[in-house]
Amino acid sequence: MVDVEKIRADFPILHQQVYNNPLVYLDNAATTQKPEVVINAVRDYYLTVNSNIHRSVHYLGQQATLAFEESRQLVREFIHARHQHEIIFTKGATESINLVAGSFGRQFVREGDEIVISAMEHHANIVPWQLMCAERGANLRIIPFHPNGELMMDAYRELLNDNTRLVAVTHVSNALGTINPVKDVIALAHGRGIPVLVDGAQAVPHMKVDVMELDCEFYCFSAHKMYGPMGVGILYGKEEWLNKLPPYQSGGEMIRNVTFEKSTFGDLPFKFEAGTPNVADILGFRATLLYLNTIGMNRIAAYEEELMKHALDRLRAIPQVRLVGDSPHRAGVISFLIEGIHPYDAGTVLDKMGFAVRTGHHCAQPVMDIYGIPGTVRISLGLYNTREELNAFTDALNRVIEMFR
Amino acid sequence: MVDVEKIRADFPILHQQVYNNPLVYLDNAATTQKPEVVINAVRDYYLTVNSNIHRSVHYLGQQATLAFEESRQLVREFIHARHQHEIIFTKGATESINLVAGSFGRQFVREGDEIVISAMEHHANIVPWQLMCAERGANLRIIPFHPNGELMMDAYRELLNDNTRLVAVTHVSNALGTINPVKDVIALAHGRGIPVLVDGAQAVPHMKVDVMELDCEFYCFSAHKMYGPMGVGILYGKEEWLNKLPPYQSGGEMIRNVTFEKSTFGDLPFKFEAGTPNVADILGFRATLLYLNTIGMNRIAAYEEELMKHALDRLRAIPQVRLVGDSPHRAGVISFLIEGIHPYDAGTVLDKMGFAVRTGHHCAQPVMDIYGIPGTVRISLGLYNTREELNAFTDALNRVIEMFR
Amino acid sequence: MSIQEIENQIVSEFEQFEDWLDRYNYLIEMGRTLPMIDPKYKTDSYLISGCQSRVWLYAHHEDNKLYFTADSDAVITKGIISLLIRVLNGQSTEDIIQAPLGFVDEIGLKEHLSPTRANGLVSMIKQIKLYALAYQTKNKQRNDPSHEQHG
Amino acid sequence: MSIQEIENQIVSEFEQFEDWLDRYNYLIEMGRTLPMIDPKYKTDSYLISGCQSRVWLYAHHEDNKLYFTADSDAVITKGIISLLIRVLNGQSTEDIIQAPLGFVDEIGLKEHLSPTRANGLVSMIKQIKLYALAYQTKNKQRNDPSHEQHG
Ligand SMILES: Cc1ncc(COP(=O)(O)O)c(C=O)c1O
Ligand SMILES: Cc1ncc(COP(=O)(O)O)c(C=O)c1O
Repeated sequence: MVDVEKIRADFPILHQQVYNNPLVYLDNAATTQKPEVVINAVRDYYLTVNSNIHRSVHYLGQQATLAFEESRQLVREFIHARHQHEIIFTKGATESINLVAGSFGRQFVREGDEIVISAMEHHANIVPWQLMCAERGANLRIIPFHPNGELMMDAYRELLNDNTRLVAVTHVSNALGTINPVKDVIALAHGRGIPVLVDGAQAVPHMKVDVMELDCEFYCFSAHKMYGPMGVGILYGKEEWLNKLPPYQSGGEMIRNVTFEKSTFGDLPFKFEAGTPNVADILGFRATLLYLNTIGMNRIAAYEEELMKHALDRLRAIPQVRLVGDSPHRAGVISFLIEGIHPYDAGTVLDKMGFAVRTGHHCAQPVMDIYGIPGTVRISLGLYNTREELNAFTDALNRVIEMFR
Repeated sequence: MVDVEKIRADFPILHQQVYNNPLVYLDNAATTQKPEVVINAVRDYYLTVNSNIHRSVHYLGQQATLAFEESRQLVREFIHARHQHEIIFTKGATESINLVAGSFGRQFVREGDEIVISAMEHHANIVPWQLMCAERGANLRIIPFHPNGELMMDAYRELLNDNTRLVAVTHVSNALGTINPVKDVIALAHGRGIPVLVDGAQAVPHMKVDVMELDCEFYCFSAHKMYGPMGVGILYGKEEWLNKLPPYQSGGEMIRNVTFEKSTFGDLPFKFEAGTPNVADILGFRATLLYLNTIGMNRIAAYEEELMKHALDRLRAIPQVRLVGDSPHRAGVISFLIEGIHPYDAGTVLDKMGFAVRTGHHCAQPVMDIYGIPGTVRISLGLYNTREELNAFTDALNRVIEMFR
Repeated sequence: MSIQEIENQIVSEFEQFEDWLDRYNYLIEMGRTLPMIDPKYKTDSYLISGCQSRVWLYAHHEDNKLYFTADSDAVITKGIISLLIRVLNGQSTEDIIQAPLGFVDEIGLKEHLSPTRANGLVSMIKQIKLYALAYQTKNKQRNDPSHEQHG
Repeated sequence: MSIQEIENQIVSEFEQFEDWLDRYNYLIEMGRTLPMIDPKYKTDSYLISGCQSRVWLYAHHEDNKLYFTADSDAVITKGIISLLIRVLNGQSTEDIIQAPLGFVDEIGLKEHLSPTRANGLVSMIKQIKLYALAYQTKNKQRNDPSHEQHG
């Protein structure tokens, strides 16, 4: 089992007071805190080997390049990809999705084609497809979900047809917490030869992910949501598919040859990494993965499952609380409403009590529209949260209910 | 005058040995080193207020948001822009240029239109235009330069015509060091109502830049080339022009409203900032600007000019050295060849002597093609370099020449 | 009382409270006493849309003085609005236009005023000042013989 | 001598040098003694393009053994090539295919072998192994009666 006190000691930011109350950080789906080893890795990089990479004849540049490519190797291992060059560094999950929407769209999407997404996507996995479809005369088709927050798989099956070019679904919903049956989603799409992008931003922090087992064509996530530095995202793509896509951004690094008549592009992964990469934070992310590997993703998942169950039990015991999304397959996130209290009011007062929660639509407005609500209160768990924090939170919630009565 | 010993004390990485020789870092055009205040600012962010911004009800999120927007304000002041919302955070100069090429192209470029760039651009200011022109049936026109590395302004004048949609030129050439007369370039374009993008990646570290005085429509640069963290770029755009461009990437943060039928976008600057921004490094960049302001860009420019003159004198005194690019208007960069010695050989041996220089085409292959050479040796200066380092460098160069004789 | 005097009064009222929660309790109370907006103005045309809470605002003027009623779906927002209305109701357009309204910050509610928090309040203050400006302009035109009267 | 024996020989030669610059001086010397490639092979079809230095490589085989000549525009690259050729010349295709060629790393030239340094050397080793593989396959087909002979 995870020794949570030991883990908490690794995260200096957690040990502070907010408005004279101990900080209880329950906004992990927005961004997680970072263990000191990660903060130090970024610092050490700048103190020792900072330099531009890949074309350096000098010592610093060589050290930085080696460490940078080691990070890529570690990401590959972490998500169990086949090849190192299937790992593309971006600035975040949003950019990873924009990259695929842009490059895939340009290459493969024509008038009348269809892209399938689900009704519970984060805006980052809606708007890029929406804009690309608008530009190319294609149509966006939406997989609906049941009131408990589970995808309607029958409806999905019926959405797939000969015009479907790509399916893009979230692995875990950031608004509802649902873990989607992505393996089935992928298998059904593959039955018709359709490639699938999985938005793993809310999955990777909470469970072991194996992209070869999932067999998805693309998988993306952000380092900052899994205890890594800001400014780093990952796009995994199957070699075969990445090779088929045209470059997205262009500039230095990703070039083989430039003349004013014609430029040719480098091999994977460089073809998709234009400009000076964020070496410092990518090395910081390497420290994150080493840290997570030491604890073990399966143990983290088991610990968080316990925690989640406890939180749900406590919340269900408060009569005024109504869960939004209630699938038994859940990770990381619990969204709820409190009878008669606006989420924004609840969040404001909880903040003053030391609890960092998120309120609003969580960048998933369509989900809120479906439930006909303006937003929810959302708590989201990390590996450093404790049962005691959750007890304190539900106690605080009762006080909030009292205040607004 | 700049007290260089005091400044060197601010940069911990400089005080190290490489292959038993003191490190002399002369690769500042690739990336600069970071003062400790910047490294600490990133660290402090993660230790105290790390959180996702802009939509937080909680304390950490509010602190981070305020600091984030203060950084934007400081960037505005630093480049003397009119409005704070004219400052867009990107991941680097390359992305800034891709953003404009992508959004401007989609909105304003049609078949037969022309984009004008110069023959001395970095690949980052060539390939995005080249790809955009290819996609839209437009043509790329090239301003040639004189053998000494100065733009041919007469030829430029003749390139401008009614089909010209945009001019994109570098403020300072990263391969030749030339400071281009961008004010004249801009005025001539404006004479025909043509907007201008200036690539300031190699200018901002070396001189005071005033975008209102230049009157350019777009200006871009990278934090990591001016003593700031990696992973941060700036796009300045005139409000009027930024308002005219469609969004580039899409997702969270940049949205006003999302439904599956239609999404609407936020106001400037958010419209161009999709996804979780790199808050940590942007706060680090704020520390950079405070640091540079304390010293003063005019004093930095004066110091570096002295240094540059000294370096040129010493290099000119070596008969085997041939400067590549020899404009009297020069900043930051000196490129040269050594008779009979391949740049890569020279760079390899210089590295073993402790000198970090760059060799190759410096992501400006067309420049090398024009001179008919495969590449150069390039030294590039920072505010922490000294006359003594340059003396040691030219002495080392003489030893290299001896070795290969 | 002048705007500044009422602001000072509010600031000293809030100084009584040492605890954050007491301040918010007071705000919630204030929110409940907000002079209710006539339901016919609680429509989209009077809506000031923020990110998390919605605000409806109706203004009318008498003798060059402005009067407001408002509502919000969030009680704390209503509380702050009620303070704003207490400060601004019955003041002259000139005074409203010039009011810095520093008290919101002074009583520790700065986060509700930060430009990046689209909670409706910032937009509401902007809207109030725009109303005042519009009335002032209309008034000037009316009193200025070089302008024809339109309304 | 076997590939491993020559590699060991080279490693001990380099162990003599304490100073980096002496190693490079030796490499430069080696580079100058590189058996020159016939000018007719110094064309684009024999070019192995790296990022910073160019390498031309020509291979031929006799009795299931491979022989190489090469050139580069950079002397240090030539030096390393000459070491490679010293190790591989006259070896069998099988041995060449299997050679780990660890000596380049062992004599401290790892940076010249890192996959992200496109200096021509990595591509050259890849090319050499491809040649060996191609000759081997051709040979097998020739000796295998189930295949027709093509050339
Ligand atoms: C499911 C999901 N996808 C994508 C994103 C976008 O991630 P980022 O803002 O780091 O690009 C998020 C972040 O909230 C998310 O929760
Ligand atoms: C003139 C110029 N423009 C653009 C760039 C690209 O900057 P970045 O790689 O930080 O995106 C560079 C970097 O070398 C440069 O020198």
